[in-house]
Amino acid sequence: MVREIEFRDALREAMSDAMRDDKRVFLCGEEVAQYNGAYKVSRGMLEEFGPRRVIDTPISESGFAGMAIGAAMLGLRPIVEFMSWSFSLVAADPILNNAPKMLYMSGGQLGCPIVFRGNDGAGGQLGSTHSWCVESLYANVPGLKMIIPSNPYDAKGLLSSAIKDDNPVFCLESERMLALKGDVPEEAYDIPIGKAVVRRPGTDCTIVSFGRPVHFAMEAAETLAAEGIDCEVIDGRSIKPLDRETIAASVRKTNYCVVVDQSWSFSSVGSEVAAEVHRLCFDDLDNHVHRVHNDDVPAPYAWNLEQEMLPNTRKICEAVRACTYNA
Amino acid sequence: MVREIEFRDALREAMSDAMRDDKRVFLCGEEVAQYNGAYKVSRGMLEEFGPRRVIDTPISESGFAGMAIGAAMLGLRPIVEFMSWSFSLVAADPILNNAPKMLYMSGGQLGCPIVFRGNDGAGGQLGSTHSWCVESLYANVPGLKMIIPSNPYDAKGLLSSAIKDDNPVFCLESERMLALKGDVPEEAYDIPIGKAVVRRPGTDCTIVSFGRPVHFAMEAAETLAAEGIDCEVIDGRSIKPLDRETIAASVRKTNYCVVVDQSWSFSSVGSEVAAEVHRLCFDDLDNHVHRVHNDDVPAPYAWNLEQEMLPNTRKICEAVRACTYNA
Amino acid sequence: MAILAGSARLKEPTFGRQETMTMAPSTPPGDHSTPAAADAAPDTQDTVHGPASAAAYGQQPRVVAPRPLNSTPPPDTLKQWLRDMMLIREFEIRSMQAYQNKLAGGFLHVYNGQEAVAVGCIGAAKHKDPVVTAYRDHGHALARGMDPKVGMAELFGRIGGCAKGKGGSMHFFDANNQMYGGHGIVGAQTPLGAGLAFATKYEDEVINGGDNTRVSLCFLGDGAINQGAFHEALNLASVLSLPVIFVIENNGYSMGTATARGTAGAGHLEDKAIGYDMCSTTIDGMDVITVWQAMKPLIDWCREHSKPALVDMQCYRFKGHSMSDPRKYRSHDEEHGWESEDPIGRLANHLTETGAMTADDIKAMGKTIRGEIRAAVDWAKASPEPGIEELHHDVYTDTWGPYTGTSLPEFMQRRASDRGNG
Amino acid sequence: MAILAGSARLKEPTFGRQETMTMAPSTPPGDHSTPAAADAAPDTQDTVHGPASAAAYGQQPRVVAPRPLNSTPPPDTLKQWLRDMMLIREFEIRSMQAYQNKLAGGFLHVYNGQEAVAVGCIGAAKHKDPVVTAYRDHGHALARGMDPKVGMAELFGRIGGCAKGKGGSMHFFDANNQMYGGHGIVGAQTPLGAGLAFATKYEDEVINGGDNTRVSLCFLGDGAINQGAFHEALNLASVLSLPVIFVIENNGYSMGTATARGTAGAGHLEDKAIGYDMCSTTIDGMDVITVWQAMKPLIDWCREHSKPALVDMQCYRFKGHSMSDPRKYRSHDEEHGWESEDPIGRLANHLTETGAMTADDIKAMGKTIRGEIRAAVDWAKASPEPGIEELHHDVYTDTWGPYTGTSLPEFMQRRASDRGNG
Ligand SMILES: Cc1ncc(C[n+]2csc(CCOP(=O)(O)OP(=O)(O)O)c2C)c(N)n1
Ligand SMILES: Cc1ncc(C[n+]2csc(CCOP(=O)(O)OP(=O)(O)O)c2C)c(N)n1
Ligand SMILES: [Mg+2]
Ligand SMILES: [Mg+2]
Repeated sequence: MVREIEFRDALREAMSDAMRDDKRVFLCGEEVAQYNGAYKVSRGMLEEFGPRRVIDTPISESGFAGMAIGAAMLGLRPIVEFMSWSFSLVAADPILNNAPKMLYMSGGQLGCPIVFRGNDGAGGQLGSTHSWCVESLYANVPGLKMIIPSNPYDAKGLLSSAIKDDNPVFCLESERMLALKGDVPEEAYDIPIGKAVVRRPGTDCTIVSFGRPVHFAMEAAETLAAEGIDCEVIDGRSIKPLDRETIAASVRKTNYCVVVDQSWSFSSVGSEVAAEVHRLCFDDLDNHVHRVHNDDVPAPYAWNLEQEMLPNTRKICEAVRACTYNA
Repeated sequence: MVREIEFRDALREAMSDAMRDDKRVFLCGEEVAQYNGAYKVSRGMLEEFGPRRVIDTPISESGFAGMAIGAAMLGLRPIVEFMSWSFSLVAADPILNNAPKMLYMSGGQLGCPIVFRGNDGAGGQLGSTHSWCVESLYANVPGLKMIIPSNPYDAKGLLSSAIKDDNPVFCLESERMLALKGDVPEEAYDIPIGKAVVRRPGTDCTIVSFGRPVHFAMEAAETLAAEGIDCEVIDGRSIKPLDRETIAASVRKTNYCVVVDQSWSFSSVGSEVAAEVHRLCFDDLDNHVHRVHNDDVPAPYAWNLEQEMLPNTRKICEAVRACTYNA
Repeated sequence: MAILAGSARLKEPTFGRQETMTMAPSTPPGDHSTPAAADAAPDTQDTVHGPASAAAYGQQPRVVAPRPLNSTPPPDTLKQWLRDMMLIREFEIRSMQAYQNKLAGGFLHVYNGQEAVAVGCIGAAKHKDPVVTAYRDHGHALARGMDPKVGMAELFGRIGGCAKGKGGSMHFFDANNQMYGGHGIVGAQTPLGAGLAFATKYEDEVINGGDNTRVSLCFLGDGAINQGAFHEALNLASVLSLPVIFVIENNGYSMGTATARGTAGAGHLEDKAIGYDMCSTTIDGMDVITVWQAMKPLIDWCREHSKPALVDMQCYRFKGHSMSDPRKYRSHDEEHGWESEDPIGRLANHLTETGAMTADDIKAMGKTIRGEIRAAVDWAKASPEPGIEELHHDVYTDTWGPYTGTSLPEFMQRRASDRGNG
Repeated sequence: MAILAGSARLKEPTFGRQETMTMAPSTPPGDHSTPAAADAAPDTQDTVHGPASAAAYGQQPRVVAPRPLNSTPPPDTLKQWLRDMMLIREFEIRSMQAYQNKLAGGFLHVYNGQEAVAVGCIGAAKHKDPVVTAYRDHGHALARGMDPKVGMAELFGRIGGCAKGKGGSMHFFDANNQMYGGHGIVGAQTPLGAGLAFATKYEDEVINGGDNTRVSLCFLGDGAINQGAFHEALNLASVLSLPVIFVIENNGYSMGTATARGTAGAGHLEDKAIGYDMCSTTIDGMDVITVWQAMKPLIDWCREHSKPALVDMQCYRFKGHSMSDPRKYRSHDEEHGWESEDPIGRLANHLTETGAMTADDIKAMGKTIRGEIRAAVDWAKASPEPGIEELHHDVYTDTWGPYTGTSLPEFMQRRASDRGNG
């Protein structure tokens, strides 16, 4: 049965389904239990699963991330909630040095089936320490997978796959989308990790995006359609693996490409997509890939500056017009 | 007067010159004082400057990096040695969240004049936790500068500029190059940060690289010259700011570009250079930018695997041949 | 192969502290060469208490803080503190209103209930002593002398704010007043605090060749104790002998987590210092006079000996963690109990009981303060939003690419020109 | 505004531990709601020592480890330990040779001198108790039963190695023997150790619904104490009551840094546990019988109570930090003093003195071991380098892009098929 539920509820359903199925799965993080989650993603889970499986941790991201990795080495399947990915920098070593490399360093002996999840990207005026987009930093590292759902349906299906995956999966959510509603089946289902989806078919320009900015891209496509530019919007769904095939197939059709990446531009997911589209579609492109990013500045607090900084709809429209020689 | 000295000595000269000139400059890190540096970069500095200015720290990268940042906020000019940048992941929060953002968060009140330096990239068979190339991770972050000298002359001049810079500068050295000898003036001098240099002029293909792989690129250029492919080799010298102009000017001449980046490919300095060259030289390029990277795997210990993993000369030659349709 | 070489006899057991105990800081194990051990050991002469017999039970001698003063500051000082605490309270009340009216955004963590901590500690310090804290920072900034106008404008995201509207509530900075932020990542300010102390000591001793003259105050929450950075900062401060006091504002909760749920040894936080040979004490943070009486000699001690200390400052936040927190994790009784210890009320009572102020004086003071903060709100509302060009300003000190260099915020420029005129 | 509301009287002073001291773990401050406090407090029934009067001096009661055993294990066990320690020593001697001959690369940190620690601790544990350590890991792996062939092949970077040559000296893994590495980043293994304990406890109690049956041993160096991760791990272990023992192999140095130069409280490391309400003790790590006598009851206690502990295990590394270290920071006298306590010599003497072995027996044992390690070297030399296709194998468990999935290393496949046949 399909109902309309919030993004946060979809995430919870994926976790609860998995925990009902498999006792090795548990959830830990700051305020996930008694407080029902700082953002209410885990509401009610303590009640259903008890304090041994839904575990409040102290503010020790490095410690509890490492602890969960140790537990995964021994065969459990932890879900670790970072209240915000911004707080994962203090845990960079365990999540980048241990989890993604354990299988390799042990020559295939010990896997690390673990999910790290939490809010990524700007919230509302949270300032520079609390507004990290970690995708461009962390996606550089081999050994991990990275999913970035843009709607409740994907959130449930992708997270469900992530929990079943035998590799470490980073799940990037967005505080700005947790209350977003969408149709979600009641039953459990999986969405394969590594498959992009065309959100809007179009003929004139491909817009590739991931996570929250997919919505900006859809808005931009509407605006541009009114101007006679028919955009194809691709929701990458996962960053690692990156579905190059779906992207390239689209660009081969449209001959133009704009990538919208909410992180900083330098050495980013956006530069990766651009470089790869040029590689795969060099003969098809009628202009270079245009990129829309967060501005290359620490996130400011002031509302007007923050809005200006984001890869907003206006910037996407401008980029598409410039790319398709309609500027 | 110009002498031949080692890379490590050039680094030391830059630090010692600065410390003689400016009492606010000090050096801290693990084993930098009594042990003379794990890699002898700071040999003799304790003797000259005493234990108050050359400071052995406990194994607390997050603590001493943060401490140095606090000291920089108050007006000192710290040089922080990471024995290896691989060990900086435990300090990711202070070096990425504090140092590069303090000026912005304080609205221009407090700068952060600090240098972080240490070995970057594969040493010899150090395995996956000890072989990080951090450039692709950290260069994503605005507010910092990043230099990556490829020879003793640049090491002295760039580090000297870095210490005088009022912004945080990350200096990436290489254990494999510390014993490399080169001509270095005895007097102090600065090399401006953000200016690339053409190491070898050529007409057929531009090879852009940074740090140690510049040497692989030069070797490859020799091999290729024998085959009749005349490469122009650009040493970026700094990654942030990236000297797009020098690179683009070269590509406009050669019409081909290969970027050699010792870090993993995904969301990397290499993808950034590729994306930017496509943007700036779309009409000039006769093929897409080819990229040579570390293989996308955790660094293996075995000698043969490690050699194969690196962006070695063979791979560069192959990339240039493929790029210039000589494969 | 030397597999038969060793004699099986143990040397003098410098191992095994269960066997030999002394009151002096014990020496490191075995024959290890420890040239710096003497430096690292605490200067315990006048501060270690306890009879030799205590040692027999495996207890390590500890560096106990100097005894609190018995004296009370003069009435004028107390009046100033009352004013400061009332100003902070009023600032927070209007902050919350502004937040509800969407004049302020982001996260807002107010300081209600904890005023005695910032005012008492900063009152016991010198103006040149650096201060750094976490995101619950309005109280410290105001106690340090930040103009409430500038603070309010920062909350409103306006150009007149202390950080031009770029920092927000969690990042109040006032460099002239030695207020080094305002830091959003839990625990991150603790190595910074060690660094401030490193720098003042270095300036005083290494650059100027004199004695250490400054002590840094580094505030943190009880939840921040559990961050690795805090541990590293304590160790560095002890090993490098840095004049910094880590003041744990132990308000009993980190968000919804009661201290003991997240923190081992929650009932005796100051004992964390034992492992670091560090001076420590526990203080009732709900009474500004008590805070001052204990902090004053401690700050003096740290200044004189150029050493660190740890304080378990017991207090309570009257409001939720931030504006979105319904405080379901604690009872009304508990809250009311603590509210009856309101530090403002306690000081007001003291002043009226000792005859230093009348109830009417205090009322009048409240009125003045309400006016001052109302004016700050108006001033902040009138301050413009930062121009879009501010986005690329203050990222780097120099100009390149999209970046346009840096400049001081208005209030510091004003101050500088006031100084120029005066 | 409630600025006059409060009564100025302090409540019953649950603050200020200087005033009221009890032997029971003190309750958290004030009226804070502490539902989980009872869980977090140490189970002190049979382990807290000390008279009530000690409390008067601001000393916190501490969880003292159970008394060491007086008994000595049977001769066969001791012989096995002698064999194990000699095997480790011989392995290291040949490792160093191989390194000098460029058969092994990277960093090599040998275990000479510390053999009694791994052998004694692991001897006191059950085979199902997980073990994790840092990069100085050969001794632990061998004590855990890793075939020296497989270890040597790993050092040589060969496909027959425990990690197919991909891990190297710093990353010895043997999952069947509950050896979870071998970790290169200082301190990083300590949260992993907490996690192993979390997992065994979870399996035993939550999944299987029984009692906790396993204790994890997490080894670390004295230098690793100063990493934030260690502090976080201790706190988590205490708060979540995890059955893990953190064994500090306190060999007096982290690289060239004598413990007291980098670590506050270096003379009494076990006191770090006080701040975490954790059981702790100090052990002479140069004598395997002593190690066993102290570790056995401690492991039992941790297993029974499902709780953590901290051990200051005092020992010495006979060689440099790694192969490139000339050891200028310590004197020959110091080294010779410690060498005279060689744990192998001490146990050998004990066995000959008690008549359990003759000098000739020991010589014969040495000869056998030398042969065994020589064979391991030959075996490792004969093992091929990993094929280039191994580069993209074992990165992910599944197959995509350049990645080819994963498989067990040869020695585990052999073991599995041996089991199949047996
Ligand atoms: C590293 C990190 N993790 C998590 C958070 C989210 N967070 C902000 S405040 C807070 C609670 C801190 O409590 P405490 O230290 O006691 O300070 P208080 O709020 O009581 O002043 C948490 C979990 C953060 N800002 N940084
Ligand atoms: C985070 C980190 N910083 C620095 C290093 C480099 N390093 C390797 S071992 C070591 C010394 C560790 O000493 P200790 O913990 O006492 O262990 P021991 O070598 O004595 O066994 C250092 C500084 C590292 N591996 N990881
Ligand atoms: Mg708190
Ligand atoms: Mg050591």
